[in-house]
Amino acid sequence: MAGDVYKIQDKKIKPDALYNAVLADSDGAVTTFAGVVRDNTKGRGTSYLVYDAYRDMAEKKMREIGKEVKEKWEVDCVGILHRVGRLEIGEISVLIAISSPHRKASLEACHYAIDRLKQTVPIWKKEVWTDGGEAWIEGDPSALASR
Amino acid sequence: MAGDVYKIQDKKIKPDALYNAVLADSDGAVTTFAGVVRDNTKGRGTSYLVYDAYRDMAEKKMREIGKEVKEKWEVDCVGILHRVGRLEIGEISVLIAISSPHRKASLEACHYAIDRLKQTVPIWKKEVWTDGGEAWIEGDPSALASR
Amino acid sequence: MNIKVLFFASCRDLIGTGERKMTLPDGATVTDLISKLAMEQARFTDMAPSLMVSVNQAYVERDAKLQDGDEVAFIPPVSGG
Amino acid sequence: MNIKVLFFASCRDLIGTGERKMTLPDGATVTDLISKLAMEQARFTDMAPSLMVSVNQAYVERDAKLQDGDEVAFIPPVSGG
Repeated sequence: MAGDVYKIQDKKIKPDALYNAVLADSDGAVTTFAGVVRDNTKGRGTSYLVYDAYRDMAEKKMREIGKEVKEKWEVDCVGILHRVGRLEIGEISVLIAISSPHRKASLEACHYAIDRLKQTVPIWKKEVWTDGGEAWIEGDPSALASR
Repeated sequence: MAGDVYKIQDKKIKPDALYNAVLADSDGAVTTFAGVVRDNTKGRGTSYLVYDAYRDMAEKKMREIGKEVKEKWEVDCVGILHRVGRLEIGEISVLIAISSPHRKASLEACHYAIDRLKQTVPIWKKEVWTDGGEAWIEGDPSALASR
Repeated sequence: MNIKVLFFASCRDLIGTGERKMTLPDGATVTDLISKLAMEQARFTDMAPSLMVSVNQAYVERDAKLQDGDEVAFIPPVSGG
Repeated sequence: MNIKVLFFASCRDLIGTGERKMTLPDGATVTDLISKLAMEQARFTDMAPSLMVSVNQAYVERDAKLQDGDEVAFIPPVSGG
């Protein structure tokens, strides 16, 4: 029953949204990472965020991350959700859950997956600050070299 | 509102049981580790597990792990739950959730916390196998040196 | 040949739309497409060096040749997560 | 002096109970307590080297002196998680 999930979605992401999807009887560990909208960036107050995605390609790149993870670690299932649209403080922007028989694989793979997502998946964040300013945030362009 | 949680409990642990407890508006990341009852150990079928704990000391050692984590990483809140009694396949034995402003701290701290828990917290697992055998599992005694 | 070109985030704001149909001579490359867009919108010249380009959802280099029906996307440094 | 002694997991199974009240001479150490238990239950001698000992919920060495009212626990290699 357990399986992989790679999805861009508009609706709210719940913190346990992937747990049952990735868990099988042979798993002894599930590591879950939730990226959450923080109320500030380096002290500048954030009002809300807007995420834009190249949806089809983003899901394809997330699938590729899942494949990389399975080549590197003995994991069972990989789930990655990313939300788009307007997100309020405290809401989940990205959720990754990885199951494995033993703990080390799911912990390391989850860390790797979120780092890779921030390098290769075509999604962009616009910050709208409490002082009225707003800007599309650009990631580190050097990260794109390791696409 | 967000705060630390260190608790030994008899009742079932839900995968999102700590999420809201550890999350504050200034957090951008929550990493959650769930240890789950697997259906086998090295291929030998598991029927169920029984966990025993030195409850008061276990909660004290979990608090110490939280303190260590906060000395080593810039994390916000630490939550650790461990269940005792009889646990069926697929049920959560241990849940750790750590919030932080930035992702790296919560990911590394969560990995550290489960490794430490397996070294220092007085909790024991009895495996009851499908072939009728059962045994208290003993951890690596050398780990106790680094108490 | 006819291609579909997609723009995202800051690049979409600059171009003023998220999607355009464009016509290019046969054998045109990604560089040719960038030149054509830069002629229409001078500030695209400044932005272009920081953009990744994908063709049919796979990242490509600037010398990649385009084909009729391709879906080309200009991808600013990603900032998801 | 009177102390409370706790046994867990395999150690509890060996001793046959999870908790005992015991009386020791003043100045007795953890080693003295282990010797007393080993006289009652010979197999405790074999198990003792692998056990950690806590006094009032803090791990201690074998030469730690016990005091009236102490809560002492014998802790097999832990296997939680």
